[in-house]
Amino acid sequence: MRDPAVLGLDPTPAAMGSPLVAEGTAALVAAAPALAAAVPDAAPARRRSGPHEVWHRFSRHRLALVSVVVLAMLVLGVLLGPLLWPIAIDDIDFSAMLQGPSAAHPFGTDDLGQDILARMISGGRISLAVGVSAMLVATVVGLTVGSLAGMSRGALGPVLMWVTDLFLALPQLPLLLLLIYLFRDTLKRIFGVEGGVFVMIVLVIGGLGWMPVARLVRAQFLSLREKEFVEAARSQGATTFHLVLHHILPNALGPVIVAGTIEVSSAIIAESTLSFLGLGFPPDIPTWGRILFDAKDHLDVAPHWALFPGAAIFLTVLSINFIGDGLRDALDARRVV
Amino acid sequence: MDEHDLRGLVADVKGGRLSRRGFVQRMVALGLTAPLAGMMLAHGGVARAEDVRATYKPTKAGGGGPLKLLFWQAPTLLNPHFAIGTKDQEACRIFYEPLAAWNNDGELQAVLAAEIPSAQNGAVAADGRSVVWKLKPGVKWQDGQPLTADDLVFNWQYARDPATAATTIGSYKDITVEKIDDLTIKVLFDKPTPFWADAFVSVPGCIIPRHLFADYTGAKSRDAPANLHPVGTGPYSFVEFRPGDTVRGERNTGYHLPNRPFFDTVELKGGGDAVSAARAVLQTGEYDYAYNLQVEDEILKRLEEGGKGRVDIVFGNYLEFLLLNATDPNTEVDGEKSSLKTKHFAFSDPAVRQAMNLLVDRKAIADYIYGRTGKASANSINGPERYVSPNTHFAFDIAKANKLLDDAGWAKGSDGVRAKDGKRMHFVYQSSTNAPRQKTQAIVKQAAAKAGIEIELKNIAASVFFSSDVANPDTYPHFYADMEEYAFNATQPDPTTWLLQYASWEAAQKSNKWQGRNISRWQNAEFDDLNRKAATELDPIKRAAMIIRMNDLAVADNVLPLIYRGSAAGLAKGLHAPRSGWDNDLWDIADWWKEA
Amino acid sequence: MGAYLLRRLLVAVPSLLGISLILFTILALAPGDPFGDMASNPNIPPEVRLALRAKFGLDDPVLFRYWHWLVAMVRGDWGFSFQSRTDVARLILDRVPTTLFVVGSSQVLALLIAVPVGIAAAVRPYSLLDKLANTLAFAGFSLPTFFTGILFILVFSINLHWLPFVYDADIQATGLAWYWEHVRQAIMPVCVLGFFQAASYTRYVRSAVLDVARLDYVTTARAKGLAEGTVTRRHIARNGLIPVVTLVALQMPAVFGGAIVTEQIFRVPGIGALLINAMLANDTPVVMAVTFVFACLVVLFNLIADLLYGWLDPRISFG
Amino acid sequence: MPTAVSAPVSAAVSTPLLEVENLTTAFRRDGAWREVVHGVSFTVGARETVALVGESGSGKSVSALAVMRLHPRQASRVGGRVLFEGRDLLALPEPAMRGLRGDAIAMVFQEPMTSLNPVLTIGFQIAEGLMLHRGLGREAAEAEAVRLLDRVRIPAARSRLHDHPHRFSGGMRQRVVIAMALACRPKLLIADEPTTALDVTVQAQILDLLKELQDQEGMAVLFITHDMGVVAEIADRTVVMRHGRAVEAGDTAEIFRGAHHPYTRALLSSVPKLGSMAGETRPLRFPIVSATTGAVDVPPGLPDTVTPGQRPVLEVSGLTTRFDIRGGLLGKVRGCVHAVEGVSFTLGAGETLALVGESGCGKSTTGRSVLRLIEPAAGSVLLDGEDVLTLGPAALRERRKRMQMIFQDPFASLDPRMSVGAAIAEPILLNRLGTRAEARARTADLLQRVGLTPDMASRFPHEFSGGQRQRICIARALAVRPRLIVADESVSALDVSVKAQVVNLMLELQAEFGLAFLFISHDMAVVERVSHRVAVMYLGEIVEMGPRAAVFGDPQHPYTRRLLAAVPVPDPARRGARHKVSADEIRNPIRALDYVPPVRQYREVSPGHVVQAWGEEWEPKGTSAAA
Repeated sequence: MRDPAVLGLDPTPAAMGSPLVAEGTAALVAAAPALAAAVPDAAPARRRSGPHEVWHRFSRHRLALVSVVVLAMLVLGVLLGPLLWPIAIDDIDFSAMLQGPSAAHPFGTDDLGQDILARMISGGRISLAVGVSAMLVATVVGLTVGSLAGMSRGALGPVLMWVTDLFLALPQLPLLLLLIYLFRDTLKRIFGVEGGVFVMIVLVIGGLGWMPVARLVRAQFLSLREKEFVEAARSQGATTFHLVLHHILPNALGPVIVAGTIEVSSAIIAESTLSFLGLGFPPDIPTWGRILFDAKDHLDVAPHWALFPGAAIFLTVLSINFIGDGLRDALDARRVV
Repeated sequence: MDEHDLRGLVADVKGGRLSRRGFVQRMVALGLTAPLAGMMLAHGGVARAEDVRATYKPTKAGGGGPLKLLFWQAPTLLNPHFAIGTKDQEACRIFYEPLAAWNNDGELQAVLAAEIPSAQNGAVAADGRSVVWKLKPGVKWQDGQPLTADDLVFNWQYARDPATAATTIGSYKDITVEKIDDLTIKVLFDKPTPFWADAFVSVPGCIIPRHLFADYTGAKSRDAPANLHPVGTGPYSFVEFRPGDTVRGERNTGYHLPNRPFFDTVELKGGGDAVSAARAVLQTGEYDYAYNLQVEDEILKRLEEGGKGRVDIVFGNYLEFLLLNATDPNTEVDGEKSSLKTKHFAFSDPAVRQAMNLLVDRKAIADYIYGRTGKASANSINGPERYVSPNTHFAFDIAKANKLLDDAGWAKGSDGVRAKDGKRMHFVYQSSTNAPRQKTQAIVKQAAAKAGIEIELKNIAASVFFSSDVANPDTYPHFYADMEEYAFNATQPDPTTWLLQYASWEAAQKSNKWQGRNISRWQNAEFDDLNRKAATELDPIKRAAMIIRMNDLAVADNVLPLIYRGSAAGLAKGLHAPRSGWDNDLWDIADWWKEA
Repeated sequence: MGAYLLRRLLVAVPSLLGISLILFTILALAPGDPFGDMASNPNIPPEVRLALRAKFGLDDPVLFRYWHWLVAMVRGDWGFSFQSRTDVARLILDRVPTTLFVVGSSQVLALLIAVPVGIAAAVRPYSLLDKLANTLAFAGFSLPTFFTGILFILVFSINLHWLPFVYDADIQATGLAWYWEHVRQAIMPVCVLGFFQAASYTRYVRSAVLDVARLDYVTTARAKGLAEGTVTRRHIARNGLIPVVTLVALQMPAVFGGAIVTEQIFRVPGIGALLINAMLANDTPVVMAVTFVFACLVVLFNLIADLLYGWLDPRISFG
Repeated sequence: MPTAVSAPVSAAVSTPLLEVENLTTAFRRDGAWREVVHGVSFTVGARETVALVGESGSGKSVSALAVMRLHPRQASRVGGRVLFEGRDLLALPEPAMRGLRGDAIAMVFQEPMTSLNPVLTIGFQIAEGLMLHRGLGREAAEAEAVRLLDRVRIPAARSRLHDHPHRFSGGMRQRVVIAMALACRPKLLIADEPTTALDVTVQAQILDLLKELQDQEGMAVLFITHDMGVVAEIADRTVVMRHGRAVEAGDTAEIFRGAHHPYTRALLSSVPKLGSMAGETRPLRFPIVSATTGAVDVPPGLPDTVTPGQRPVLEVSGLTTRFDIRGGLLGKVRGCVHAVEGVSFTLGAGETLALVGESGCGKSTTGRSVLRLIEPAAGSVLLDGEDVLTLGPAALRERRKRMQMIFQDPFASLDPRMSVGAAIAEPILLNRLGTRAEARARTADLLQRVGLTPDMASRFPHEFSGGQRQRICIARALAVRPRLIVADESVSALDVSVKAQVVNLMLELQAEFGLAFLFISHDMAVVERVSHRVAVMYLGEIVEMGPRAAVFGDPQHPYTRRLLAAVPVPDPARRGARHKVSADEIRNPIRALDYVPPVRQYREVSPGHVVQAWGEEWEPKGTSAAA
């Protein structure tokens, strides 16, 4: 199939199929950057830029648009929830154990008669915060390592990539579990009970999630630094710092943002898995994962207990992924070829 | 209850006015153990109860098909002297046997012994310094070798050698074993020992064959092929072992009891979690037996509705309790917190201790969390005569707690938290990570909040909490918290070691690398005195009175018993499996059978 | 090729050393010891626990212990499990067949789903099928495996009584029954793992194939008059799947490690279950050995991926 | 070997092989249908070659693909009628159409590097069609493939049958593609820019081959191209397309002689013709013909911008750039690509020196080495007498404002996230040549100077056409008032009409600012138009250098001659004047580590015209390559 735009048919932007091509490669790059080099480059496509254009293209991705609405509602819900639903999360009421949804308890109650809606609101704050913060940690570390490795022409690049590969070779889940054993209390002492566990989980999930970002950024940098516009800026007397800050980084950011959205959702899943293995937040701090875990033994009589946190995780991860998908189309990872 | 009352009760049993079971229950309610009660009765000349073996119906060995056991913890080794946890001990009991074991009534039941030693038959010395065991004749190892007194002497030598690093060393290191003849040994104690039924009995008593282990003692013990390929005297002989997964055995055709065992093969599968183990027995009937179902009774009841099996609960001495730190966990003295040189700012005040006791809703905890698997227990702090109904032993009374605290000068601050002399009532309450325990924490926390006490909950992974790591401040003996909750299971039926956890000299401290047994650091002169006396008191009834007194002293103060916990197991419909609260679940696996 | 292989292996040595040092240090610093169970047993005197600690060298300095471990490892001694009092190598070897069977089958299942669906979606991008596949794929990795696992058990074991949910590594049956039982008990763990993997593989396949579907030689193939099916099979799929093959190779170690949860739920006695149990019991030698095996797997599969790539793609040569 | 004889024109009069009537093609974008080909009609007679010419976006390739029905069905809509041997292809059921594709109608695509499946052997790819359409077995098909490879002159065809495409050079690959297309002896071959991606000598070879094969097979060819030289060379009849419409059709010779449509005239006038500069000493601007009115604007001559006797702006001597090739156990350096080897030249102010040569000859590397965008291994580059190669990073940055570069792809050389105003202002701000306000003012000024308007400064690169973008790049390069501009294939990617305008602009700017241009290009015709002096590069070395008139008028080195001979001349009247080009391949410049480059001897033929002494590898074998 030849794309008319690739043939030079249309001097105006946004080659019809190029986002698709781009998406394919970006996913691969995100997954296994080593492979990216082997995927043949597509012909340069024409495209627009600017926030309006990004929004224009993003808004054409209907699922992504719906996802933004869903995610916004979830975020607003957990942020404003306590104002609208001021019930304590740990009010034990043995007379109301394992009740299904009702007016008094819209999401029902758990086996201590605690209100699930209140726990969901409180847990959502933590779950979402974990996801976003872990993503930020992973992205910042990944950007730093990746850009250093991508710009270095000396020994630093290979060394950094060796370290990256080393971290990739470490078994993630076991290490996650071990680190949590190890640092839980040091951090708890510094940041307090909730804060400590939060900081630790974020650091550990983010700290083990930066490698794909680093490889992605490095791959982007390696290709971008050879681009003619970078060479042009260099030939005009730009310093390396200027090149990175003004030319390379802004152009590398698109795929990083997309990778970041994926990171958010995988962090949320990772947190819930930690809860499942008994290593997440303490039981009296509900997170969506923790609530789901607590509910698992009562699935047959109190399915509502699992349904709400399960649906919340599902919707969040799903919508974040769709938003990432939409962003990928909108930012068009192949923008610079 | 003093010595006199106890003697009266023993007489009642003897005269048929009180059932054996009733007596045992009362003793248990007083903080004694059933075996101790059994020994009291034996000492008082009361006849032994009916042998559990009498309920065994099958008339021939074999033909019962496979017996499938499901353990949510998987056994990792099969040498009884190395067994670390219950799971390993249980697995060993399929192949290995002791001289005698404890039945659910707390009585000794002979296994490899020809008879149970007693003062009456002269096997137990009057000075309490020796006991003679006679072996049942004709017992053969599964490889055909005969079982002799040499094997017993060997087991003693094997286990007492520190280089072997046997976990049973405690039962053997202070005794001497002499061979009298091929089927008789004499166990010598270096001081009068009231409780003689430890070595060669029950869990630490499983006997391994000398001819397979003689070359692998001391440091070489880990190389023994038989560590992974057990050859015992038990009802089933070894087929296969995958550490951490499965143990498989087949019927021992040369077993020393007639018509036993019933099943042709036995399979022990490990792994997973307790709830799904319960499901596999109670709901789907895939397995015949599920071990140690530490699951809320609510769930167990629901699973039982499946009709494929039932939950069997036995009570040993498994106590869930809450400790109030007598020392200050927040002040560091000489590099350690919770030092004996400090006093807890609040728990040194008796009013606070009493208030805490009133704030624990044991009934709610028992009813809503443990159900049939636990009984609320306060173990009598108000007097010796009220042992009829456990419900009267404790109270949950927030108003009274508030009054006590008000009277003691702990005034509520603007944030609703009480304080005195600038010290806020903020307690850290720690325990191991375990769902029922965290729920208990939540319940206590809520009640405490209503009395102006702020509680911060903390839970630590069990592997850390119970580890012996000196460097880790989160282990339970460090007790770097104001309150902590855990359960203790007295696998030894004699309370001597159990009571050491309240003795002053056992206080866990840096100086003893936190290996001391007294975790709460509670100190009481009367208790210490009684404890020393009881160690050598040979009259079980006098000794029982001392023990009851010691118990009363401890639980009135810094120890808040919560739940007397039973051990629940899932049994398939029709499975007859005599279990004992005082021994492993598989203590009598030879007598297991299943209705067609 | 030989030189390339040798070079890659040489490069792997410092990586493995680095990994093992990191792992060992973390493990050595980790709190707890394997004798925690003894703590709740008042019958075991504290000195026994201390003696055991000393016996297993737990009180030695970390570097000293690492050196010992390394020397032993080089000699082929994988260590001695505290918990099982047996050689770690034996424990691991015991688990390998089961893990290979379950994880292997789940990977096969994942690919059996992902490849056709991914290709079909890529060949007709933005069609209804594509959107459906996309949504299902997202749904697939939006649900944590522990949740789907429990759901499966409730539906297929508890309610329908179709499948057993306790995995039995060696079934006492012969002939067809043996195979049947194995298949029955493997269905749920394999499906849970397989669906999860299939979800992400579908996305990869789709993107990789999409990249290829627009290349000139595909048009050339069409211009030759080849039927659409032939074009897809011979020219699109073959090229598009090259990166996927290597991707799958690279994912394998993660899959082994990620199977921990599934193995836990279904009691599959695999390496993942061994690891988590060893970790909960602080059985350092086992944890160390297993994590190191995982690390070796990563390095090995990286190499395999590279070699596979070279083999599948004639453009790559190993100079 | 017989020279190509075109089929009689009268063939077209009888029943045509292919009749395209009122062809329309629309694509769906953003849910809306947009027509890009609006009713194109043309015919191709048996044995006839028809060229479909037009600039990018004219719809020529889309029409060709529409004939083959190769557009994605969901996203495209084709209307009108396409009669092939009387059958309407657009109405055929898909299986019947498939039966025609590759059998009666075959197609060759532009990019030989991508039109072969990399994982299948070329033998199989050729045999594939034979097995499908001729029902041959694998062995018979491969035997036939060997024959076909022989026919497209792949040396040692039998042994190469099982090679994968990556083992072939671009030219060889295109031969394979042609063999593939010819496998089933099609009646009609559609060739979509089959030589555009090839070097000029290779292009000549392929064109020769196509003509010869067409002759032997008696097939018709629909040749799609943008290159009027190629059209003149090969086509019997020509259809000119613009904006999706066929604006003019007719006999090729007639169209070149006197086109009716103003667009055709504009197109033809902007085509540089090799040899048209004979007698001129200075560069000349292209005449611009209005595409709508046909009005001709013949530009006045340019002033002489070269002042002799002054110190040259740029003095390059012994410039050598090598790239390491690593391999082996420890990644040791195994060999070197000798990309640039001992290159020396000078360039004065207001002068244009053209570096010409084919891909891989090192001309671009030379340009980048001069600017130190690549670190050269040896030699010196004096800019106004100061050696650029010894400067520290800060000094180098400072000096760079005196030398600027214009790249081949104007779009790739503009940061897509930066407005063009910011892009032009950036060098000013970077070099602290002025405040922001001053930079803004200068940007507006520069935009005007390159023929754009100041209000365009806030737009982004994607909003401009290719020619406009290159103007922006030129404006950016001028922003720092450089002395030297390295123009690396700066006009190669542009459409002819745009190319002419940009070349004119560059010449005007040179006249205005006295710029020195290092003009790197493979396009001999453009070079002839713009340069004062020419240097021909081959395998990293300059083989011939001298005043433009001397090099073009009296080429000495065999390679120069070959290069010039290969250039197609956009004049049907001179068709056949071009001599055969031997099928040699350019050798690769990879050398072992211990390779010592031979010391080259140069001789001066005429003042300023030097030629490298050549060895026996250039001695003619068989056919003479002399022009």
